[in-house]
Amino acid sequence: MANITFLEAVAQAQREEMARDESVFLMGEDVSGNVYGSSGGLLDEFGPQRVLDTPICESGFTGVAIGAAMVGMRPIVDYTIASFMYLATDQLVSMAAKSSYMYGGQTHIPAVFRAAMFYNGGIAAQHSDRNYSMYMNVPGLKVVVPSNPYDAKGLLKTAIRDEDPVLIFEDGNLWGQKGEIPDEEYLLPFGQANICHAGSDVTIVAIAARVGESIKAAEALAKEGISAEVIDPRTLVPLDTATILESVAKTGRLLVVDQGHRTCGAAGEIAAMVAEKGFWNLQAPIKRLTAPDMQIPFSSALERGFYPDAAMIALAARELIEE
Amino acid sequence: MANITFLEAVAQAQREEMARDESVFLMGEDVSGNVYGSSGGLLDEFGPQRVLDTPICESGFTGVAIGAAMVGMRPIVDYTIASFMYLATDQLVSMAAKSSYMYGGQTHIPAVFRAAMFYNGGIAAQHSDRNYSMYMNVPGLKVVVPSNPYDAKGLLKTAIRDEDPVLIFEDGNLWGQKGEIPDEEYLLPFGQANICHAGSDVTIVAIAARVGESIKAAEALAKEGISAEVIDPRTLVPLDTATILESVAKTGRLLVVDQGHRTCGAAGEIAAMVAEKGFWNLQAPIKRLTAPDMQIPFSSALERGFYPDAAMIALAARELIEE
Amino acid sequence: MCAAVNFDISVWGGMSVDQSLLLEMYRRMGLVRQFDEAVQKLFNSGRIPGSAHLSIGQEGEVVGACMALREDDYMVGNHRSHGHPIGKGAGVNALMAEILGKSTGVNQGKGGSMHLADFSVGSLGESSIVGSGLPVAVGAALGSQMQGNDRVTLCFFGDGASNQGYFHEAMNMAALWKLPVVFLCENNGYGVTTPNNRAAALEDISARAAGYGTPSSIVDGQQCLEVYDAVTEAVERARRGDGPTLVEAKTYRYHHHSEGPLYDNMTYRSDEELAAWKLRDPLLLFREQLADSVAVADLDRMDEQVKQDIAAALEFAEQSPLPEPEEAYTHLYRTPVVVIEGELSNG
Amino acid sequence: MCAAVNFDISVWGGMSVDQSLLLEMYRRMGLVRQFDEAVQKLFNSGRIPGSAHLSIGQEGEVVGACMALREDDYMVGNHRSHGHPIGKGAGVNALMAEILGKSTGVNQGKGGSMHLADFSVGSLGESSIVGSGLPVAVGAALGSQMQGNDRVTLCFFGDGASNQGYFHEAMNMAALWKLPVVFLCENNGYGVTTPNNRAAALEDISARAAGYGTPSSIVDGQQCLEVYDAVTEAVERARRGDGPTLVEAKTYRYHHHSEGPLYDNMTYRSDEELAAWKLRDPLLLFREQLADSVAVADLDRMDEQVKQDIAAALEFAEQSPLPEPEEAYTHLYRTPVVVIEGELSNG
Ligand SMILES: Cc1ncc(C[n+]2csc(CCOP(=O)(O)OP(=O)(O)O)c2C)c(N)n1
Ligand SMILES: Cc1ncc(C[n+]2csc(CCOP(=O)(O)OP(=O)(O)O)c2C)c(N)n1
Ligand SMILES: [Mg+2]
Ligand SMILES: [Mg+2]
Repeated sequence: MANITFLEAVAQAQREEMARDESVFLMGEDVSGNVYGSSGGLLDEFGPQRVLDTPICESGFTGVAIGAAMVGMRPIVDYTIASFMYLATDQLVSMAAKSSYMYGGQTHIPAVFRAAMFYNGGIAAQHSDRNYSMYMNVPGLKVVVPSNPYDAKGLLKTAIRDEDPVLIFEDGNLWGQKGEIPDEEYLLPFGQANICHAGSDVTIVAIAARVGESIKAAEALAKEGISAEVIDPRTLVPLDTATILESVAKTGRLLVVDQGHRTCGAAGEIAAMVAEKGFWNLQAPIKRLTAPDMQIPFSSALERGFYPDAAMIALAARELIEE
Repeated sequence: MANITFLEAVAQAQREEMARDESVFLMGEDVSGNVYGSSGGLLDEFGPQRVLDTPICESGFTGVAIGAAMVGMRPIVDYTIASFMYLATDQLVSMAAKSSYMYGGQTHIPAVFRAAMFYNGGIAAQHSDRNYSMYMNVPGLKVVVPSNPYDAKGLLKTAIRDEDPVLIFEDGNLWGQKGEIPDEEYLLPFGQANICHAGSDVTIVAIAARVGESIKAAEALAKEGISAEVIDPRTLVPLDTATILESVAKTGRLLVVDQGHRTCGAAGEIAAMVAEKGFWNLQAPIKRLTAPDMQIPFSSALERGFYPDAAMIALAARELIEE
Repeated sequence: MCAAVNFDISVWGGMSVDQSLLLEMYRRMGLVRQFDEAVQKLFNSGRIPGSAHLSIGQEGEVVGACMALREDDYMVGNHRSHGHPIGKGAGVNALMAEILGKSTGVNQGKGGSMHLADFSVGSLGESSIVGSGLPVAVGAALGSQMQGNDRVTLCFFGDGASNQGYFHEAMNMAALWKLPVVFLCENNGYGVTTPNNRAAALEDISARAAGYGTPSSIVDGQQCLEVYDAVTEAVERARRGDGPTLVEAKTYRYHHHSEGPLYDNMTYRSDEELAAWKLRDPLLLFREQLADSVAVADLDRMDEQVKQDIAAALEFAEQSPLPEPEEAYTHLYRTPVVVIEGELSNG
Repeated sequence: MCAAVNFDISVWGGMSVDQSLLLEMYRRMGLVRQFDEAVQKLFNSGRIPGSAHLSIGQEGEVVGACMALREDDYMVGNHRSHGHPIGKGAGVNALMAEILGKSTGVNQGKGGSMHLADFSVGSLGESSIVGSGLPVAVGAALGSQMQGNDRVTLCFFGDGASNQGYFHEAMNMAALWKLPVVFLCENNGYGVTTPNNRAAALEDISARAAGYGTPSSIVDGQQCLEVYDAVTEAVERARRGDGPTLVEAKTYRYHHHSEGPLYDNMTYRSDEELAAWKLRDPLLLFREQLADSVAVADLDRMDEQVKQDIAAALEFAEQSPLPEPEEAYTHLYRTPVVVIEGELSNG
């Protein structure tokens, strides 16, 4: 066991997979210089072609990754910041997501697209996006949202070995968070949620950094005698609907916590799914706790309170229990 | 009153607004040649600068529209096909949606972005997108989905006069559909749903071409003694939640019908909203009827049955009633 | 820079290609032409869903460029791409079946006219999002470079596509990394109804190559051998590891942008212009050029064979079954994801 | 093509600009420098959320280019853009307040360092999505052309940005439509840690202009007047209706990409390189050039005034109130949309 940060876990996964399979390579802006901290040492170990600095052209280099994947390579694309994916949306949707299907399985795109979300740090509207929900709407993509170092490593390794395009949204607020990582190799399957805190009164489904806040909330609620179950879906596509539904069957109450925007967000998807399939078990309205449908302001005085924290989550859970 | 097609209604709205306000202009690929049929006669009437053919560069010309809007123009951008918007996603999200907010109201982007959705016509995965849901997740954009010629005209005129970026998704399957249009000028407000068929047993909220199918279903159901209320939101952002909630309060049952993909789609948003705010009125699970989370195949033998039609809607409504 | 060369066919034939190659070129040009003529008929009879973009008139550059490739090289097409896989050596049966949406089609009916692809002959697919194939081709070339093989990727794109940002990004990365890719601009003068000179600041797309230090040439796209020569030189450069080349073939499509009545009364181009181009038909020009070195009987025999092949392809396509409805739910993912049947609207 | 001219300042001063212009240039260069020095201090003391990108070292091209504009002309910046609005004539108080996230900031605290914008002086905002300002600038120029006024738009962008598809699309449309826009490439040799020659196929970004038939020039970005001259010529061309120009200013940023410890031990550039550039500091060079025509006392007086202005701006910013939390919910839309308070997580 080692106690390492989320970012170190990501770096480990990349290094291990690059060492294991020489078709795996990393590409993105300034990756060789390890500016963001997940590619330290890779240049020395694997050379400049497998740690490939790209010009600033997100749409083009995403296409390059897709083309390389078509001929047998396994690119890991680092967008650094999730907001820059918008430039690559056409390649991600029109090519990465659609190629396997529209060519009738003649090809497939085993590529990983990593993107970090740096909200809550005063970097304003153009750099603070938490945009996984947009890509969940695109069949053919898989969407991964790790909430801790252990998951980050295990899910990234699975993503690299997956034969399909996988988008990994890393919560920048978690990069520095530490956690225990086993010394031996492990992989985490997609579509398997993690019950982070067992409970029986209310189900809290939370995403990425909201998981930690929800666990804190659950601990606070426990002291008040409220037993909250916190579920981390880990992958949003595929989504482990069974674990969520089972929990709701037990608790009768669902709170979904998300740092993304509300409208058409992941929280809404989970809420809708339960309203369809878990309805008869519900004893109270489903509640979404999300960032507001607002762009992200620069001033900390304004951004403060935009993302549900433990106190807000506990409050919402209490309200649900009282319904 | 005139009986004209959806596409003629769009053309009328464009012509009237261009005549009314000389800062309004149309831009896009092949607009002067009226290839798609909504810009007939405009070149002669307004000249090549106000009916501006662009090179094929969706990201760039979207930025051009935004820049022109910043200095007082009111562009109408015609993407022809909604699938091409992916190339412009960065400009739509990072610039159009965010500029007013991040510049503290110093500027705003009065631009209209038109996109047609040509699903169900055998044009395969790359041209069949019904992608309004992705853009609903972006605060700062408004999203309009007209379901008939009357609405298409009234909503487009409102969009052109709106001070914010408005995305209009036109259902290509409706372009040829005819409807009555008043001779006098009219505008339709955003955020006001239309109750297309009154009923008391089940609420059907439907989008774009699904509205017509739902009305047909409601008529069929009526013969069986089932009274379905069909609601067309007309604009998805802003969404008229009040009308939907009132209807559900009456019927206790909600079916949401959408030609978009299921996961994180508009149907899910509406379902989640009702599961939150209309829960106590619900007498049955909410049901979503959508296109599958699948890309769109070319062969008609495969595409057939992808989008909910009147029969599927009636069936789903019946099932809801029996719950 | 690669200058276009005007061949003396007999000398040239003796130098670097033999008669069988010339005949094969002739055959493929015929196949491309007749394939599209057959598609046109199918379309007019309402048998083809969606749209169909024909390259009749452009066979010279299509085949000339493709034939400069090795069998194991890669090729990327676009929306106007029935000819490209044929040029690359794909069998016409499965292509025709795809166009009719049959289960025996190259894509099992999932792709259709705008997405013909035959990965077995290095045809890496045809993206109909204008310009989007450019970086994908660069990626395939990067893959070859990384794998240490000497495969070259040929990328077809139109004059219209050259105004997409993709063009710039692809050209820059290919030049920067000296990738084995050949960019073949099919400059047929129009994007839909917009003439090239109202979409591109300069008429010669090749003028842009200098900005990346990339060699370029302009060739007569109606002269199959001229294209073949320029692309051969570009392919050699790529294979040597000397990086990309941009070859601009000036050509023309006889048909409108796509089939159907939409363009019937459009005046974006004149009848005279079309007639002038038809005088320089790539098949006729090539037949004339071959006259000295190949027996007319051989050419006629080839024409007949092509006719039979297309007839057989039509027969094959017509006889093939439509895919079963449930096949709509395969191929989205390679590594399976549980799709709960009940969640599908038609489940 | 616009050739860069090396000025004899005294002759030139007499010809086309007067001393007050030179002094104003000097003042603005000082303001840009001292503004960023103040920002650096604020950042180091933890007062600034997020990131800060300084243009210390680049003041020559920033101010030289901006001063070639008329007051009612437009200017578009990017992420490294504290200097651009200052160059365009914006007051420093509201800029500094914005950097501290205060309600008196140009954007009322909503934009911050990467989005300074002062529309009142034609500063149309600064998009920090690399390259995205290019088409927006073209759009502003299109607006001017449509409105029949003779305003020119100046667009700043980096060497790194020139590899985005946006660059190509913007250049092409501007040239095609002969729009009144000047593209000013601030080639400071790096995008973050990646040297220009590992990102762009050719080191001179200006080489790309020929592909659009657009005039271009390379200027010494450390020489304010050289930049001023080239941009003046470009602005005149634009105002005449003769279309765009690309001016590439070779320059250097003394600081790393952005403030903070991240780059402390990075070796992407050498100390020698930095030292060599510092010898050609744009403020020093300009002071030397002015020596013959402007009294040293005048320059000193200007330095002093700038110092006071920055101190006052800091004072103003510090004293200004933070925005009220509910201000986070304004300005998203101009035409109101009902936002149901209860739907907000913090509602
Ligand atoms: C991104 C995108 N924009 C627009 C279209 C619609 N469209 C299809 S083909 C075409 C013209 C392409 O012109 P060019 O590249 O010259 O190819 P050509 O059709 O002349 O062979 C257009 C605009 C598209 N498919 N994709
Ligand atoms: C689309 C996009 N990709 C990446 C980034 C991250 N980033 C910010 S500035 C920068 C470098 C830009 O280089 P250049 O254009 O040369 O400007 P400079 O910083 O040198 O002034 C990068 C990669 C971004 N902001 N936007
Ligand atoms: Mg063309
Ligand atoms: Mg730079």
